[in-house]
Amino acid sequence: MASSTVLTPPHHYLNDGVGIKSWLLTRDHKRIALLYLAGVTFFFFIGGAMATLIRIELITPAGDLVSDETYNKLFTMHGVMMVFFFLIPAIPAVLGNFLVPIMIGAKDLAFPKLNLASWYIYMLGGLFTLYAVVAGGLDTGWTFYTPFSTVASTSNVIPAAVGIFITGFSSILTGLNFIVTIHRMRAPGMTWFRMPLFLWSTYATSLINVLGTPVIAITLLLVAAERIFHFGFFDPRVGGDPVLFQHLFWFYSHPAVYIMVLPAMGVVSELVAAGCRKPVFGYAFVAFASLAIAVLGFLVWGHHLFVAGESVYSAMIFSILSFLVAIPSAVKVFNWTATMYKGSVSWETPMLYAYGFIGLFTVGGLTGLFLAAIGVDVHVTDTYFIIAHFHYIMVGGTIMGYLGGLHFWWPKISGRLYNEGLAKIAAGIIFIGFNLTFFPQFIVGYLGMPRRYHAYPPEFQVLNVLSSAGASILAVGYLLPMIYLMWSLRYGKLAGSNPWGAVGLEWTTTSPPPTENFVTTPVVTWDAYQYDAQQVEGHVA
Amino acid sequence: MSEHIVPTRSYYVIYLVLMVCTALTVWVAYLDLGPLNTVAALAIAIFKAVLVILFFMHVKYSSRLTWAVIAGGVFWFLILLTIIGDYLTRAWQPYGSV
Amino acid sequence: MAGRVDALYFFLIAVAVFFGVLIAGLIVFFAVKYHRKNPNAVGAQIHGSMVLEAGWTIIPFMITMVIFVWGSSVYFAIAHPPADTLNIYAVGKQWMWKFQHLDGQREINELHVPVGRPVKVIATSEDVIHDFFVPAFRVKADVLPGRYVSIWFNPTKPGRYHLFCAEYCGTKHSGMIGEVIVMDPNEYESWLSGGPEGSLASAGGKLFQDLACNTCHRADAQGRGPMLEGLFGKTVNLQGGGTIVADEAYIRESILTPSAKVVDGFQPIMPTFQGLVTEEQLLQLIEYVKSLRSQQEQPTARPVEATRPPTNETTPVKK
Amino acid sequence: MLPEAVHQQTHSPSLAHHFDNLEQQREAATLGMWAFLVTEILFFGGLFTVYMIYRSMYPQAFAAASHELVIWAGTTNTAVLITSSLTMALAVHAAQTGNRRLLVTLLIVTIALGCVFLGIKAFEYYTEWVEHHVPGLNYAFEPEYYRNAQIFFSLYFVMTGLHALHMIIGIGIMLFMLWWSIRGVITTEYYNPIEIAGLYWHFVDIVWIFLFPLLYLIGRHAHV
Repeated sequence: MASSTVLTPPHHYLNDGVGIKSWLLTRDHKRIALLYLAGVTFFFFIGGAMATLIRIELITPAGDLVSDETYNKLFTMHGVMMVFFFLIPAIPAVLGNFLVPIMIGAKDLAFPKLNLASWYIYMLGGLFTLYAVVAGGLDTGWTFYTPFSTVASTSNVIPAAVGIFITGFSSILTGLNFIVTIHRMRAPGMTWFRMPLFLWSTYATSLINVLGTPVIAITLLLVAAERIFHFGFFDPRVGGDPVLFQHLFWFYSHPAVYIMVLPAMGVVSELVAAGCRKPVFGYAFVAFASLAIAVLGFLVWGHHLFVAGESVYSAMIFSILSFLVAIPSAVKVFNWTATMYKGSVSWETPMLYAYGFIGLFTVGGLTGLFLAAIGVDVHVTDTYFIIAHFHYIMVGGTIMGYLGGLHFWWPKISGRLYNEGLAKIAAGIIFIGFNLTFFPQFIVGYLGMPRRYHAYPPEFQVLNVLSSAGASILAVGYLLPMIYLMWSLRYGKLAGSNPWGAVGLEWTTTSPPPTENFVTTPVVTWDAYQYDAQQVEGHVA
Repeated sequence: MSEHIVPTRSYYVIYLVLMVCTALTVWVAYLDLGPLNTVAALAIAIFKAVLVILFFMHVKYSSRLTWAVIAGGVFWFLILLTIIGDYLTRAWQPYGSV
Repeated sequence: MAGRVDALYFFLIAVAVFFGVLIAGLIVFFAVKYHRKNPNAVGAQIHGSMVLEAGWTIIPFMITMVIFVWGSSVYFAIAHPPADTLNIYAVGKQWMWKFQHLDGQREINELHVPVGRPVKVIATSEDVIHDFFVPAFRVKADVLPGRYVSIWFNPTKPGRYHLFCAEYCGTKHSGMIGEVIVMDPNEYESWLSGGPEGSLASAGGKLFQDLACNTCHRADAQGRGPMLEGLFGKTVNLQGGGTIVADEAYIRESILTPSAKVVDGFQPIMPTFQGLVTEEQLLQLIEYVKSLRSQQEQPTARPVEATRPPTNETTPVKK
Repeated sequence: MLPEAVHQQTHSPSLAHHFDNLEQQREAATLGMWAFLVTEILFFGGLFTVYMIYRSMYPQAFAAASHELVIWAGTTNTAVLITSSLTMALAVHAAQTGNRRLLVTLLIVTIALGCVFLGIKAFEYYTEWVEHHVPGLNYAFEPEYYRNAQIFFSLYFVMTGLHALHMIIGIGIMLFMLWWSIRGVITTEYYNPIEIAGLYWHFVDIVWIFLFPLLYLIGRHAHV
């Protein structure tokens, strides 16, 4: 850590303009990143509160805390909030917004006004969806399956669908902004293969955003049209096929899983490189694995339909493609692990999250093999096994990556250091709480407990109590960073431009960076992650 | 700016071709060609779209990146169309259709 | 079948434990062994290894292909019921399961089946999508409105087993549960005989008269509609070319949307019965049409009865 | 920090502060528009997929329903849109060559043609309403295809409705371009806005090029 005195730079993006207007009308990607940080944190805690209620309800087999109707609304809104308003935007819109221009040596994203508009669109969509909650809730599940969502449900399907539709544009525009920025705004000498791996994964994510999001938009529009005008698209009464809705829904929503986890993979590549002070093992393989996941991820949506009524032959094709998408993910895990070999391995907080990510993502990925094997999937799909699996990817993967990234770049974002001891404790609590919450769900799922059950047979109680206990630990783990990160803003030690002794353009500028990121446009003459002793010493001092 | 400026004459030629194709597609629709009706309609539509893209939208003179972006969009649309594979193979098994 | 699913499941657990322990072990080992002691230390500048990359691409690929072939073969067994199943009709609705046995018994949220004989449940839904899930048999299939799905299993041990709805279907989704009661064949026979008079087919036959279907569909082939005797399982020539096998789905469609696939040589004059018959009555009519087969010819070969999902056979799971 | 001021002095007023030069700015904007059009391909692509699947399921119902549409209106609209694409392409040319008067005229013609298209479309919607072809709201059809023809008409209204919405947005953009052209923002050095607005306009034309045969022309030859 910094030993000599460090000073805050006199001019930086945080003090370039004061007052609420300078924030709400900003076009600075770094300030917009902080606006997103506020937004996603808000929606995360709303979604988290709902999860808490769900877990408390499930402590006893009988449905006694809330009514069945309320319970259904709770898990629906938990899913909607977490997926569309936290997991999808979290890393790209917060860390991506902050880092993409800095990492390529640009002054801003290609379309700063569009970037600000994206945040407003995101918030507008979020408010629409919140309105759906306040006005009585939504009970379709986040998957909106027809004909339940179009014919049977009496809840606020339309406001929620409109909210998600609107937010979709935010994803599209952010993705488009990143793609154009990475293509057109790189600093002199910053070739594609000199880019940090975070940018490769952000680029791959943006491709999915641009290519997939319009499909969910049109699908939700059809659902809304079917509900409002009684048009027929998926309604069996006019010859429609409800399974077609599922095809279209998962055509986006499966790749959306990669929208959530690819950026986290990018973050982990950065954390591992800086934490080991070593180039990421097999840079090109990790980079192309991101693109491979983005492309293959679009070919596997049908594995959500193995028992839903798709043809046997379709199921087989989707099964084999699903196994293929496991390969680039495995390649990444092996490469990260190999990067640690003969590294200078740090035990600082961001690195703890990276270890956590690799371990939990591995479990999530391996249990994915169970689901790709159709014979086993038939039994475990729609049970708690699925719940456990995707929480290992979403929470164990994405949130670990997000928190790791937030801790890693926090000194850059805020210019301050947080309390390392507390941060380590929080990381440990999250890891333990997470595993206690979700591991029992694998077992209870294999024993046959279906998902989305308000009440359940008593023999599943022990495992559910364990899971709820874990959730309470996890909740403490999530509250802690909120507290010490806020605290650091005022009382934290000054960070200096490179507290970790890491390489990368973002560590060459001041903390916090100036409004246009660099005083002079950097010229890049080196590959990513080139560590040598002098350089690091220079940085640390 | 280094943009290629297309002479207006080529716009008029393309316009004429597009209008003729429109007439052609309507005329063909009234002939009974069996399944070829759909093929003809789509072939003419694709031809017209390609003309618009290449000339009106200047893609003929654009960078490889633009070509790649368009190819990507079309390719992903084709992936989307493969949803029909499920419907075609359902017919191979009883209980497959409504 | 439960045995086959579990065997693959435990193989997968072995694979998962192996790789999980490998990765976790390496991380812990490297983190301890290469822990940064000097704050200015940097790691060795290793960039990669083609051999390793190829290895950890190809080996996982081969393992996943093994799992794919294994998983698909299990699935194929799940999807193909044997020829001599005991057929039971099911209708799911918000929020209950209704069963009709061929002998005429009807039950709600309880399904009695004999031990040691493959059972095939042919199911549809009246409203939204439900899902027929019996964990003990490792079977699960979405039950869709407007469509028939079949699920088969082979109970091997008497007992009571959970039946769940596994596709979210609204407010009382978690209350849409029941029991599959597997009985000794003798007990099952006596349970069956306790039921009402008249088989499912005879109920369908009565309905056939009540709806006046018999005025057009006459057994002497002189009616305005096609003769139904011996129809089930046959290939039918359609107006405007094309053929279709007369299975449950076709009969259902012909009752609800008669004009969709008209038999060659007949006029599309039949009115629709959409809204006039319930899903359960449709099943009775189908069973009646099926029963007409035996009067003309003995069933030699049943139509191919590939189905959607699941399984057979029980591992005794406690209840 | 005065980067804005510095830029204002040393660069073209059309250059945003975070770009190095106009060429980079132009390339970024064009790429951005193309990427956006890709999302539009997939947006309409979802509809075309639904259309294809149901048409393959119910070919006769689709043919019968398609026969009810007003073919002369559809054909005229196709011609109108293609003509507007021509005037749009010529407008870009006028902008490139700095002929402001011609640019303004061509933009006005393009907007007018867009309005003609929407007018004819509105007339068609009125006709469909009168003839009870609106599923869910005002619907009647020959009993043979009563159920499945609803899917065709539902798709017809959503597809043409979203297309018309894109036309309205396009007209809005063109009005904006018109204003910029009159004010002299558009120059031979900075005509990129016209160019990318044109890309959007042509794209909407292309969507119609596919909608027309798929909606209006199926089963024209052999309606029972």
